[in-house]
Amino acid sequence: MKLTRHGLHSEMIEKIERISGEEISKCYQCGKCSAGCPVAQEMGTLPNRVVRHLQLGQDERAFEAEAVWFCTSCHTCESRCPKGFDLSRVMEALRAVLLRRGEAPVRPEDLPAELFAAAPQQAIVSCYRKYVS
Amino acid sequence: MKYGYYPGCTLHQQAEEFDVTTRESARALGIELEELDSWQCCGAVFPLATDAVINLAAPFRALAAAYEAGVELVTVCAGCLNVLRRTNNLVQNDDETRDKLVDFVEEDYAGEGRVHHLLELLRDEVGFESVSERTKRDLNGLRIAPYYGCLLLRPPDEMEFDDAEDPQILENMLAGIGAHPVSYPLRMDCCGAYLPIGELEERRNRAAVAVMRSASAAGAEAIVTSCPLCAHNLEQCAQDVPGAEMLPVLYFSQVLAYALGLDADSCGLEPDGLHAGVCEKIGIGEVK
Amino acid sequence: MRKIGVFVCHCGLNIAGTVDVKRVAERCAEIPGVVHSEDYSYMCSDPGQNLIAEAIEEKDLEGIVVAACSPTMHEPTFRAAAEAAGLNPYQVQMANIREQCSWVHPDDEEEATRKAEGIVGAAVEKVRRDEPLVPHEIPITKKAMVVGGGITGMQAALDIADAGYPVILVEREATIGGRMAQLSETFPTLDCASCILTPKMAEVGRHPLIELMAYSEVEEVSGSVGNFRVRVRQKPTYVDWDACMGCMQCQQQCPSEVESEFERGLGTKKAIGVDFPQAIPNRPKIDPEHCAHLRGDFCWLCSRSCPVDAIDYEQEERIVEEEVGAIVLSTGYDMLPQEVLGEYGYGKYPDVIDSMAFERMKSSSGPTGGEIRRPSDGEIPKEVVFIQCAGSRDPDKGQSYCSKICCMYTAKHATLYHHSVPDGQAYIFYTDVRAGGKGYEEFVQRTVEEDNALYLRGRVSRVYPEGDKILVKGVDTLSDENVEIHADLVVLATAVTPRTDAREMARIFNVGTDEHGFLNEAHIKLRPVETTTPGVYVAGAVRGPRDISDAAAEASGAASKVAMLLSREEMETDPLIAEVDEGDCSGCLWCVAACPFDAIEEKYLTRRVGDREVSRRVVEVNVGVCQGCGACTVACRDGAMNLKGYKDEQILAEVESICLIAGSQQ
Amino acid sequence: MSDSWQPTIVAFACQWCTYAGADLAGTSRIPYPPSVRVIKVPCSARVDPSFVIRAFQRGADGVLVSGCHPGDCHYMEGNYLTRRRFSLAKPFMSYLGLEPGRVRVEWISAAEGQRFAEIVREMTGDIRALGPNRKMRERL
Repeated sequence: MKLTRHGLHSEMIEKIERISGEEISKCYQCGKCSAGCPVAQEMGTLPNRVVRHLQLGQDERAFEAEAVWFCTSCHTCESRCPKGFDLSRVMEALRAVLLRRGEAPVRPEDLPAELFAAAPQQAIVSCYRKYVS
Repeated sequence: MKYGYYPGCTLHQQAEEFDVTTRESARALGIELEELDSWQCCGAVFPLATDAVINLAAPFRALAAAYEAGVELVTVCAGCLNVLRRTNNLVQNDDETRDKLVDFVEEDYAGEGRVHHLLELLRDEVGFESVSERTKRDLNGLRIAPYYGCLLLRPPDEMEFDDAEDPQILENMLAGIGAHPVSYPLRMDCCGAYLPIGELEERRNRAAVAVMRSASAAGAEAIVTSCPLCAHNLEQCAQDVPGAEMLPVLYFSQVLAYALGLDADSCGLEPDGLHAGVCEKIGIGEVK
Repeated sequence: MRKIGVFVCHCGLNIAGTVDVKRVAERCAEIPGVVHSEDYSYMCSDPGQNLIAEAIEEKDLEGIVVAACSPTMHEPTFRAAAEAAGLNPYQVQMANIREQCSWVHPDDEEEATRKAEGIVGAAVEKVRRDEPLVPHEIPITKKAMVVGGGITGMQAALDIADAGYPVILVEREATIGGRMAQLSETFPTLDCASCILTPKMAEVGRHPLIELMAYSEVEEVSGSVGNFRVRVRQKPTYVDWDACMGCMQCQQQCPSEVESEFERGLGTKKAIGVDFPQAIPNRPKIDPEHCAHLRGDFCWLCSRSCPVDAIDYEQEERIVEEEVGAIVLSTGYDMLPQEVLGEYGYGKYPDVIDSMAFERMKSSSGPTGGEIRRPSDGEIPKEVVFIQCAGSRDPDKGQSYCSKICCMYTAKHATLYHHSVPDGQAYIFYTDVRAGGKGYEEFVQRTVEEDNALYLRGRVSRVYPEGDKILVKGVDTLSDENVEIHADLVVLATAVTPRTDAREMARIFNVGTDEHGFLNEAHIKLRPVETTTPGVYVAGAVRGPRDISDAAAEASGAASKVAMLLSREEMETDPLIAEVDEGDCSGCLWCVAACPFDAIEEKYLTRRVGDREVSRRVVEVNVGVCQGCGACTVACRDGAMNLKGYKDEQILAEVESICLIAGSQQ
Repeated sequence: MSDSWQPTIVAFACQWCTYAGADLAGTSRIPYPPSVRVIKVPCSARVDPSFVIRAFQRGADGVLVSGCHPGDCHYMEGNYLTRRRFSLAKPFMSYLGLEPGRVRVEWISAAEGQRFAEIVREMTGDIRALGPNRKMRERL
C-alpha cells in the first residue's frame, strides 16, 4: 500500500464524508462496532476495517467490501460507539456512491417473484430502497 | 383522547391481524384511533444519506397532515415509528432540510407534532396497571419472549423509546396481561432485516435463527414483536434453516387484544395451525 | 509637570533595521515634560542600563519609558534598574516597538517609524500619570490545611509538617487512607498497598504537628492567601472519640449488617465500626441510616458493650473555624458508575464486577480474604475477561479522556490472577496499551510473557449470561476476527471521574474546573500544583487521573510551595490592584457583583452630625484577595473605583495620545 | 479613499491572551498593516465602553477589544463581563451612527498570533472601505 497526502484526502473520501455527514477521522478503531455487529460473520471485511480503508484513502477497498451490502442499518454499532460515530451512515454513503455509479450487486427485478409474494410490503420497499435508490 | 392512526402499508396488506388487533385493543382501552386521511407509505427505511431529502417527503407529508388535522400520530409498526419519529426530529433540528421539504411538499410544518407507539401510550397515558384491570382473559402465564429488534430502540437518542440495552416496555405490558415475559439475551439484536430478500441465501438467515434459538433456549413458548419485517424473518428462518427451533411469532397486539376479550379468530390466532401450542396453553374461548 | 525620560533601543537591527530610532527619540524629546530622550544599541545590556540609571540620577526623572521589546521580556529588568537608581519601579513603562512594530512591519520603514512614535508617545502619557507604588505587606498565618486524606493528602501533610509547620488534615470519611486503602497490590513493583500505606497513616496519626479532622467537610472559605478562614463541619459519629479506646467491642456486638461501599458491594459492614482494621483514627462511627437505635428500634447493644461509655446517640454536628495561611486540595477521584454502559450488564449480572471490586477481592483483608472468587457462586474463575476503557475515551456515554491508570492496573490484575490461579486464563481487551512510566512497559511485557495474559486488541460490545458462564462478545482487530469468550468473571476497567461534588468544592475554594470537573491548575505545565487563587494548591487525582507515584510527587510539590509561602514572615502582594475613593463611593455595590474574586466588601462609615450618628455604606478592597483585573472599575458608576497602574485617566491619556499623534501624521 | 490611507485602530488587549498573541505574531514575523496601536490592559473586563467612545471622539477609525476565549479568562470570568457589556454597547454605538465594522470584540489567545494578524488585516480592509471616521470626531 502506497500512501500519499492526495490519496488520503481524495475527493471520493470527501464525498463519502459529505453524503454520510460523518468525519472519517473521528473513528479511533477500537473495534466495538465489529464486536457487536449482528451480521459481522457475513461481512467478510469487518465494519471497523471498512472505516480503516477510508482513513487510509483506499476507497476502492471499502467499496469492494461485502460488508457494505450486508449492513442492515441496525444502528447497534452507533448506539455503543464511544465516539458516537454513525457507521450506518458511512455504509449508506458507500452504497449510495455505488448505486449512483450503477453498481448494484442485485437488481430487485431479478429476484424470484415468490420472494416478493411472501414478503411483507415493508421489506419489499426497503429492498428497493437499498438496491435502487 | 383522539389520535391520528398511521397503520402503514404492511398492516393494510400482509399483517392485517396486526391492524385489527391494534384497533380493537385501543378501543377496549378507550383510545380513539382515527385513520389518517390518504396517507402514503413512509418509505420503510429512514434515509441515512444526508442528500436523500426526497425520501423524507412522504413521512413529512404524513406528519404535516396529522398536525394540520390537530391530532398526534399513533403507529404500531416499528418501521413506520422509526421513520416518522426520526423525520420529525430532523425537521425540528435541521432548518435547511426543513426548508427544502416545506418547499417541495408545500406544507408548512416545523416538527411541532408528535408520534407515539401504542405501547408508549399504554405505558405513559393509560398505565399498565389500568390495562391489567381491563383484561377479560387470563393468558395463564404463557411464556412469551418479547422481541424488540432494532427499529423501536435505535438510535437510542432519537427514538427515546426505552432503555436501548435493557428495555422493559413489552415485558411490563405482557406481565400486566397475565403472560410470563421470558428474558433472553438477543431480544434487542437485529433479525437480519431485509437481507433475506437479497442474494446469498445460505448466509442470509443466520441472524434471525440466532434470535429464535436464544428465545427458545430461554424456555419461551412464543415470541411477540411489533415489526412485520421481524415477524416475517423469524417465521421464515425456521422454514429455511434445517434444525432451527420454531416458536410461533405473534404481534404484541394479538395477545393484548385477546386478553382484552377479542375472540381468537379476530385476533388471528390459529388453534389448528401455527398457534396450536399457544392456544392450548391459554385455553381459547374462555372469558372470565 | 513630571520629568520624563525616554530610552529607545535599537535591539541591534531587530528594531533599528526597520524603525528610524533616532527620529523616534528626537520626536519624543519634543513632547512636553520629556527632559531626556536618547537611543542606544542594546538598552538591556549593562551599559544600556547604566545610561538609564545615570539619566535618572542626573535629571531627577520621575518616570521613564523604555521603547524596546515586549514587557513580558524585559519589564522586570528595567524596573529593577530604575529601582536601583532611586526611581519607583512602577514608574517605568515599556513601549513595545519590537514584537508589535518592527517585526511585523518589516517592509515599510516610514509607517513603522510613525507607529513607533505613536506607541512611545502613548507610553509617555501613561507613565506621566503613574504614581509610585509600594507592594503591600501582609502577615502570614503559619499553618496549612490539607483537604482530603488519601495518599496525596497524607504525603502533603507529612511534608509540610516535617518542614516545621502545623497542618490540619481534613478528611470526609471517618478514616484517612482514601482509595489506596482499598487497593491490593500496587504496580509496577507489586508492593502490597497496605504495607506501604498503613505506616504512613500511622505517621500522620501521631505526628505532633498534624491535627486530623476526620469525618469532616469544609463548608466555607473566606480571606486570602496567608490568612484564610475556613469553616469545617464535623459530622456526628455518635461516638465520643476522645473517650473511645478503639477496642471495637461495639462493632462486634452490633446486629445490623449492611452492604459495604468500601468493599464495593462484595462484603458487609456493621452499622457501627470502622471500614477496615487499620483505620486512622482507629475510632468507630455509627451509620445513622442503618443503626437500629437511631432508626427508633429497641437496641443498645453498642452502648452496653462499650467499656468507657463513649457511645453518644445524641451527638450533633459541630462547626469549627480554623485560620490557615495555605490550603492544599487533594480530594481524589470517583469512579464512573458502570451502569451507564448497559451493554456490559454491570449491576445486573453478579459476575460482572468493576476493577475496584477486583482490588478488594485480591486484598488479604478483603471480603474473600484475598482469594479470587465469582460473586455468584464462590467458585474460582478459570476464564477471566478484563475489559479496558470501560467508559474512558468514550465521550458518548462516559468520559472523553484516557483514565491513564487502567492499562497498568489491568496488567497488574492479570498478573495477580495468574499468581492466584495458575491454570486460569486472563483475556484483556484493550484499545491501546499506555504504559509510559518507570518500569511500566516492562511490567506489561511480563504480564504477557510470564503471566500468560492474552491481550486482544479491540473492544467488547456486549456481555450476557449463557448458562453459568458469561458470554463476552468482542473483537480482535489485529486478526480481523470476532471473538467470543465464555467467561467465569468479567472485570471492567472503570473510568476515573472527578468527585461528584467537585464543582461545589471548586466554588468553595474559588478555583476553576475543566469541562469534566477536575480542578484546574494555574498552568498545566509550569505551575501544575498552583491554582489561580494564590495560596490554594492542588495535588493528585483531583486534577485528573493519575497513579500513586504521580500523586505523591505532586503532593510533595504542593507541600514545598506551601512551605515556601509559610517560610516568610510577611508577604508582598502586587500593588496593581483596585482602590476605592470612599468620598465618591455611593455604596451601590455594583463592583461587588462584578468582582470574580469576592475581593470587595461593604463597610459603613459613621460620623457625627450634630448629636446624631450618620452612617454611610461604602466598599473596601481586600488587598490580599484583589487580583487587579479591573472589572470593578468599569462597573463603578461613581468613578470612585480605580485600578492602580491602569487608572481611567491613564488609559484615556493613551487613547488620546494615539489618536493625536496618528492625526498629526496623516 | 486611496489604498495608501492608513486608518487608526485602537486595540485594547488583555495582557494574558491577546497581548501575548500580538507578541507571538511578532516573534513569528507575521506581517499585518501598521494601522493598529495596542493598549495593554490586565483583562478585557477593564475596558470601559466609554474608552471606545473617547477613541472615536479623538479621531480613531476603529476599535478592537480583545481578551481570552470564553472560559479561559485568567480572572475566571472577566471576559464574560466583557461579552455582556459589549453585547449591549455595540448596538448602542451603531445607534449612535457608528458603522458596526468599526468596533469589534474578539477572543484571541496567546497562541493565536496568526489570528491576531488576520483580524487586524480584516479590520483594516473593512475600515478602508468605510473611509475615515467622521462621526463624533473632535478636531483638536
